[in-house]
Amino acid sequence: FASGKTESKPLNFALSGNPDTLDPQGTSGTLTFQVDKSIYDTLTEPNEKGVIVPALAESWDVSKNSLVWTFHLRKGVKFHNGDPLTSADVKATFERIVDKKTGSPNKKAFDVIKSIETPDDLTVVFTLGKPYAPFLASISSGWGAILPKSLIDTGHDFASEPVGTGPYKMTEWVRDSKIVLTKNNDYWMKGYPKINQIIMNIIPESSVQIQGLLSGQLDIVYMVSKDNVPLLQKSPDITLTKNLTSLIMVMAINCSRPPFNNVKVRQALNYAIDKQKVLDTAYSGGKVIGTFMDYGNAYYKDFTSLYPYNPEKAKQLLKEAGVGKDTVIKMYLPQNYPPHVKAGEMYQDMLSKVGLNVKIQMVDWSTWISDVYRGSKFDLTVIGHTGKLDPNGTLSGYGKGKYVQWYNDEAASLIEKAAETMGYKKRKAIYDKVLGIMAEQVPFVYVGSSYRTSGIRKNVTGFRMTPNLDTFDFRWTEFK
Amino acid sequence: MKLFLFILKRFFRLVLTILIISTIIFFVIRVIPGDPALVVAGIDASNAEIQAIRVKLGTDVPVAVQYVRWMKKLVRFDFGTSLISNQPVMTLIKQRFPLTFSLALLGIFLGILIAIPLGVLSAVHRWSLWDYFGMVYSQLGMAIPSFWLGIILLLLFSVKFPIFPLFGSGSIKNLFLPAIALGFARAAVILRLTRASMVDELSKEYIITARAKGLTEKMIHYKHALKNALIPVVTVTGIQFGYMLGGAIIIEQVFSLPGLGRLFLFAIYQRDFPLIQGGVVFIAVIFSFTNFLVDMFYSFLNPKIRIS
Amino acid sequence: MELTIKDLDVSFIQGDREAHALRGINLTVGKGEIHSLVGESGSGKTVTSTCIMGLLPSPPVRINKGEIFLDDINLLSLSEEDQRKIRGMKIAMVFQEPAKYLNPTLKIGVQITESLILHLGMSKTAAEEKALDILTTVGLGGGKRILHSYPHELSGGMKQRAMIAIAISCNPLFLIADEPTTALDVTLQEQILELIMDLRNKLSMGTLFISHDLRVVHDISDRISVIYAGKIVENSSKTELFAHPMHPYSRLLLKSIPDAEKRGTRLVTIPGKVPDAENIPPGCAFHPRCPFAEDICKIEEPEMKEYQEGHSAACHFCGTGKIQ
Amino acid sequence: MNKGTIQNLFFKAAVLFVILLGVTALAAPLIAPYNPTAQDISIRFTAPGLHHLLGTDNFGRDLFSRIIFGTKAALIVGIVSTSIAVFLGMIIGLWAGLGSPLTDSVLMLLMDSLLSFPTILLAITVVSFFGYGLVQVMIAIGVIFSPVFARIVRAEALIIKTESFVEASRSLGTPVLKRIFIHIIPNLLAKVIVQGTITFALAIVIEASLSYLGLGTQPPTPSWGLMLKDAKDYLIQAPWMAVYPGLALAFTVFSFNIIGDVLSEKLNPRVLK
Amino acid sequence: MRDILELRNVTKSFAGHGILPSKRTVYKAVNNVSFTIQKDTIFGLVGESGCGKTTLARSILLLDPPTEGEILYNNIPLTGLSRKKLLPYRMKMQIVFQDPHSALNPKMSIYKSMREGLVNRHYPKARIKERIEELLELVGITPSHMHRFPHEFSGGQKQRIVIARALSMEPELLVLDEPVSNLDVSIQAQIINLLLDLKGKISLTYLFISHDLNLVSYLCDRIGVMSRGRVVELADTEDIMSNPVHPYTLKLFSSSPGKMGTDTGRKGHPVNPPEGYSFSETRNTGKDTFSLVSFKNSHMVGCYEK
Ligand SMILES: Nc1ncnc2c1ncn2[C@@H]1O[C@H](COP(=O)(O)OP(=O)(O)OP(=O)(O)O)[C@@H](O)[C@H]1O
Ligand SMILES: Nc1ncnc2c1ncn2[C@@H]1O[C@H](COP(=O)(O)OP(=O)(O)OP(=O)(O)O)[C@@H](O)[C@H]1O
Ligand SMILES: [Mg+2]
Ligand SMILES: [Mg+2]
Repeated sequence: FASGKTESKPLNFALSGNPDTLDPQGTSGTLTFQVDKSIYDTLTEPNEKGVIVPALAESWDVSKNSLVWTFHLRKGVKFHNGDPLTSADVKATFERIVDKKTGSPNKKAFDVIKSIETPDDLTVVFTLGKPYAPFLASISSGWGAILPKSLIDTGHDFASEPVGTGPYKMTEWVRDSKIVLTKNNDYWMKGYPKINQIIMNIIPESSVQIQGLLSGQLDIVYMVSKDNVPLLQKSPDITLTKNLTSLIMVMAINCSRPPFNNVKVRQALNYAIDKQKVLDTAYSGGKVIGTFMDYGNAYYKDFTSLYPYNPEKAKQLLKEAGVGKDTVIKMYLPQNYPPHVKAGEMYQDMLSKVGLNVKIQMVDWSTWISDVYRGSKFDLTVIGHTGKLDPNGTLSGYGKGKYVQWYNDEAASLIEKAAETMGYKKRKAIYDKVLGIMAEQVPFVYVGSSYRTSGIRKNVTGFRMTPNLDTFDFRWTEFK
Repeated sequence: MKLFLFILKRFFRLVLTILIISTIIFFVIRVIPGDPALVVAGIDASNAEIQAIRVKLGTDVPVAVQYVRWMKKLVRFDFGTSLISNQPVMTLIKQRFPLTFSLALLGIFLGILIAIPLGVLSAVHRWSLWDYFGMVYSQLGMAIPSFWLGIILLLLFSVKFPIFPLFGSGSIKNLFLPAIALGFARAAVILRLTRASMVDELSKEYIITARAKGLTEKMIHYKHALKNALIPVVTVTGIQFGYMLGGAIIIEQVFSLPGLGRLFLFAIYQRDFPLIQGGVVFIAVIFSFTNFLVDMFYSFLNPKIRIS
Repeated sequence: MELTIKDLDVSFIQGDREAHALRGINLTVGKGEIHSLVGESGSGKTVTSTCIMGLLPSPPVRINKGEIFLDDINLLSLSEEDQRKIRGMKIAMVFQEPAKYLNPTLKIGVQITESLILHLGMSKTAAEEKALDILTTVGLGGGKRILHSYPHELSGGMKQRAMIAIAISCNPLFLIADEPTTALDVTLQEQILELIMDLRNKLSMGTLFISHDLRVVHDISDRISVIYAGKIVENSSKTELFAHPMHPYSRLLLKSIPDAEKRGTRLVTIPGKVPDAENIPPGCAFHPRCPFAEDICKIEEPEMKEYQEGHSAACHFCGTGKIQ
Repeated sequence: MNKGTIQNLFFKAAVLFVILLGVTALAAPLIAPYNPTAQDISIRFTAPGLHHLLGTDNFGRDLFSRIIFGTKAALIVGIVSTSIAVFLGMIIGLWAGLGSPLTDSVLMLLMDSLLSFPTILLAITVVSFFGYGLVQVMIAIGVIFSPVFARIVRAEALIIKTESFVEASRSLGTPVLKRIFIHIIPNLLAKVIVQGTITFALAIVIEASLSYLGLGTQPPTPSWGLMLKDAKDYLIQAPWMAVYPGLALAFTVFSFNIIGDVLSEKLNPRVLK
Repeated sequence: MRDILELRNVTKSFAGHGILPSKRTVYKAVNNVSFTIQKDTIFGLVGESGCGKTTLARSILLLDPPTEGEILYNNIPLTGLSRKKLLPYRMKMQIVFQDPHSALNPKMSIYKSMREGLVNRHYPKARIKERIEELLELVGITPSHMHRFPHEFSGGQKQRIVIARALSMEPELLVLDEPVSNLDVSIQAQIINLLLDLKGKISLTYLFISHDLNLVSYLCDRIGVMSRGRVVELADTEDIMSNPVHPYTLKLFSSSPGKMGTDTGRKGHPVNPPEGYSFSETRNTGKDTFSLVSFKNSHMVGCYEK
């Protein structure tokens, strides 16, 4: 390989699963967005640090009352099918996502749009029904991917044949095997992307991914479990990069069921768990958090000192609450997420050490969603919430029940108020309050935000992750 | 005419099987917890959005209506469209079948290739070195989890000695290791049955006749005894082959193969109703067909058994 | 070929039980001779023949002593492979219970042709032609139906004839026929007997013929041996034996033959029953049932003695005139 | 040494091993050196050695103790599920093989349907109808494996029913059920026993898959199947996590197989011992 | 005297082989057979090998029900009775199979095989063992061998065990399919004597199938001659012996081997069929014109209508 032209060599990438669909509007699956990120562009996008920067829109203005958003599109952008990008495409895209027939799971984020106008080919004007701070974040998220109007009109099957303006075109998709992305030569960032072809190999078995990376059959493995790190460290050909994810790992508590309707018991749980240990063992390490916000988020506030690891304190609280071995507590674990299962086993052990009788029950993902999450039929459960670009995405709905059945009017109204408030400082002040209430009332045991370790062959540079969206960005990637 | 009637009868039975199975499966998957709309929606969607997704998927109407819709399609050999990937179920199955079929065929072939001679040798030389070898092999075959064997095979033949690809699909080379991993475990089972059955047959008097004719031991074992011994072996092999045609989930996972097993597995996890239904009906057809072949084979193996 | 059995002694071992099935068999079948072995049911005829074929399963069988020679080949000391080459080719056997000794899942045709193909190197079609021929000679002329039948589709007699066809297919030099005609009607019996004599004439095939039907034995044999409880008690030419049986057992045997003339009368039987192979009485094994037995018979086992040229018997009182 | 004594030796060793397993299962708390569920993260992935005979797992739990405690579940699941499968399979197989062609068709259709029902789906169904638990998993596994037995039994019954000793028994006036018990079953038992020992092993492994779906033993309760499954992620750095439970399973299955083999040979009076 | 058994137009056909039913041909092993057996007599059935005797016997006992025709036992039609209703008749009719080996369960000791019928008859439990010993003794098998398995016995021994088992049922009708073919003459005589003795003591009817014409003529009251699935001659023993009519019977009787010096003079001479009939099918009318017609009183002969 050494003598050949590096550009013609494809980049072999390991993807852990097959995306269900590649339609960016019809799903909430992370895998879809991870692939679509290279095929589609959004009007604006978060950069590596989470700051929103121009993408298809070169610039944008917001009216004083925060209701009118005007975006100025980049010139000369072309879709993969040759259509030039115009404001009509943008309008059609956002109309599609709020259309009931699309059945988008994130429709509500765009429901605030009252109307979309296209004064000229390169200008789009959104008028909102009410002030809505998270709007820019919504537009920058995967759901905001811009689709060509001509194909929307003909009912094109975006689920299996995505067509966007992104740096790569999808040229082949063998489901459950590989997705081949080929360079879009007309991409609007001149000189990018660098690599001609990216093969996303769908490899569910992590040890195969690791071996592939070690033997050079794979160039990038984006999710390396902590247990495999020492192995990769030994190899001189591999660099390991560690990023903090925007995940909020929790053990959720059903606050309406006894004994957890007693806040003391919930606090006891928080004392009983050695969070750093769980992060290090079950997850790939991470930062402990003390409230319901991911560690890297601009709105994060530190409450970790509130409930340090203190089993004695936990025992004492439990004694006060009168909870002992005779209370059987059921912890439901989603079977398809091994890290959560492992964490669950650790929680079980830690809780039994403070005298709680916790029984583990595994369930499959569908059952988890419908029974545990939507049906709130659980005592304890373990899950990770993906952080959102905007805190409203993370917090909306809490205080009014949600799956943890936590009711707190003050928190609920503050969250609603914050969504309509503009300006970082003002919002931060409100959210600090909300996070404070949540930290104290503990509808969850907050564990932390985990790291993600990626393994990259030394001859590959410029691979970027967008942590807030948990997506990959290949635009700068190249072979040395 | 008789042949036609016979085929017609078989076909009728197949249709009946499909009808029964599709009805059972239809209601079962709607009674168990889990809702495809929730899977599509993820955990952040609101109730209104979920309802919209249900409308889109067609799961908002009463179950009876859904049932009639599905049956109407089924009689036209239309299995519907996957709720999750929006692809026709038939297309999805068709894409996966060649790989799964070749894998199953190769796997069962390897399994038989190992098991039958070893089983015969074990039976002939009971409690001898061959037999111990056979025993140890079959214990390993049954106790070694296939993921373990798979990964070891990959480490050996794709990493240490890179003869076979580590992942990917499309060429026959990709099938070799998984077929070995599959065949290894199957062979263990077939071997045990072959041995037991052969021991039984070898104790019968017609073997003495065969010896009296001066036939070689090989002929006696393979031509005379084995044919008689094969019935339980064929039964179990047939069932295993059927299972393999429905996909081998763990093997597909370890070897990153896009087979039917993973397709159906995710369909179940995601409650992709049409795909589950289609998958189950598909497997039912496969089982009806392999068991039909097995039944035919019975009457070849033992002429006293007649298919009515 | 000449077959000589010398002092063959065989037991069945089942745990701590030992059934003494053969207690020193001495027998010679000359070249081209048809030698009949008659005797009571359970006296060891089948065991003798199976032993000649080298097909007694061991365990449970133990060959205590003895030798079997086919011309000058010591059959018992041959290697398994050499025995195999002799079996079917030089020496063949018709088994007594065809239903049990035919492979239930192979067509009769296959069962006949396989040894033709193996031993004579015939092609499949040639072998099938030959098989049809052989079947016709044993009276199964029914065209290809028999060739393509499975054993369970044939009647008892048909199976028996198929068994004979298998045995004679390779023109063996020595034939052991264990009750080959029991299930056959008289016409066929005649045909089979003629066939055996034919083969004897053509190939000078020696035959050890086992039958209960004394009429058949009378028709076919050159010589006859009478076996009782695992031991030969009388050996003579056919005419001699039927005319002047010496051993008391032989005499009683000949008297038991049923006949239309005897209609309405009770048939003559030998009182008592065959001794149990696990429990052979001491002395002469026949003494508990012998009308002439005296004290010596209970103690001393009589030797085979030649009383006339080619006629020997094992009885203390042979030639004494005591036995009438 | 002749074959008989070797066979006997093996048989005795196998029986002894199974008895040992039984004792281990009952007396696990007395034998096991450690608490099988107590985690100690600081000593995770300890290689087999003096303190931890068979090493520790990813939570620092003592593997030896876990294997000992897992014996009970393994034996119960193996024996009970196999018994259920044999029982169901026998009834259906005999009924199909001996009944009218119509019954045969209907029952085999049923079995084909059962075969086409994916295991995982069956597990989820069982859970949703009958709840979570070990009993349910054993029934589920029994049901899953019953078609194999049904088919084996049916195939053999089809042959045996044509034998004349069955006809003889009919003319002796033996009632159908009794005839089945004394003539048909003994003649097909050998094959059922062998398939039974195979199923025993598979049941233990399948239990692990079903545990992951919520049926059967739930963590942290030790179960051989689950231990094997957990070991998957650590094959390279802690191979002992897979090796020892695997060996425990292999030896158990081995013993049952030998017992099965010897029994089925003993059932056949013609097989020369 | 009463008829214990009546056969009316019994036909049994077999399908040929071939995996697909379409390839199977039909073979009539028993073809339109009718006759009666009177109570307390011995009916002999002779005929060439493969002519359908065993098949007929199995049909009579409904072990393999006839394809067509009726079987009446004591004037009660058995064909079409339910399994349960048939059971008592079954136990009154016993069969000794031609092939004794397959008639014994290889996995059962002969004691257990013998016990089966007795238990079914509700024979007093305490006496069962004794009775089995008695029966074995009767047929000349050492009773102490009763815990052995079938394969440990010689052919003749098995045959006797099967006879003993059939006798244990104390049947009214006993079908004996070549029951003594594997026995030496002395034991054969013993068994025959036993059968005759039993008949003298209790009411018993035998259907005796054999190739041994000497034995048949010694034993039987009436004889049926079968050929190619049909009964071709049916007469009292004396009649048929002195005056065989059908060409096949003639052939059969004249070829009896083993005259052993004494020719019993059984050679018959060709006889003409009754008026209007012929022994061979003269023209193919496509209709089955075969029937048994009276030759002289109860002497029936099978011929074709001209
Ligand atoms: N496998 C065996 N185990 C124990 N004893 C056996 C076995 N086979 C045969 N015998 C015994 O050996 C003796 C001789 O048997 P054999 O078969 O030679 O008799 P036979 O003379 O052929 O009698 P028949 O005329 O009835 O066939 C019998 O007493 C029989 O019970
Ligand atoms: N199951 C079957 N399938 C096909 N044909 C059969 C079957 N059973 C018997 N036959 C045929 O029916 C005919 C009569 O057979 P059967 O056994 O009744 O003769 P048999 O008179 O008892 O002869 P034998 O005296 O030789 O025992 C034979 O030609 C035989 O091939
Ligand atoms: Mg014999
Ligand atoms: Mg017959």
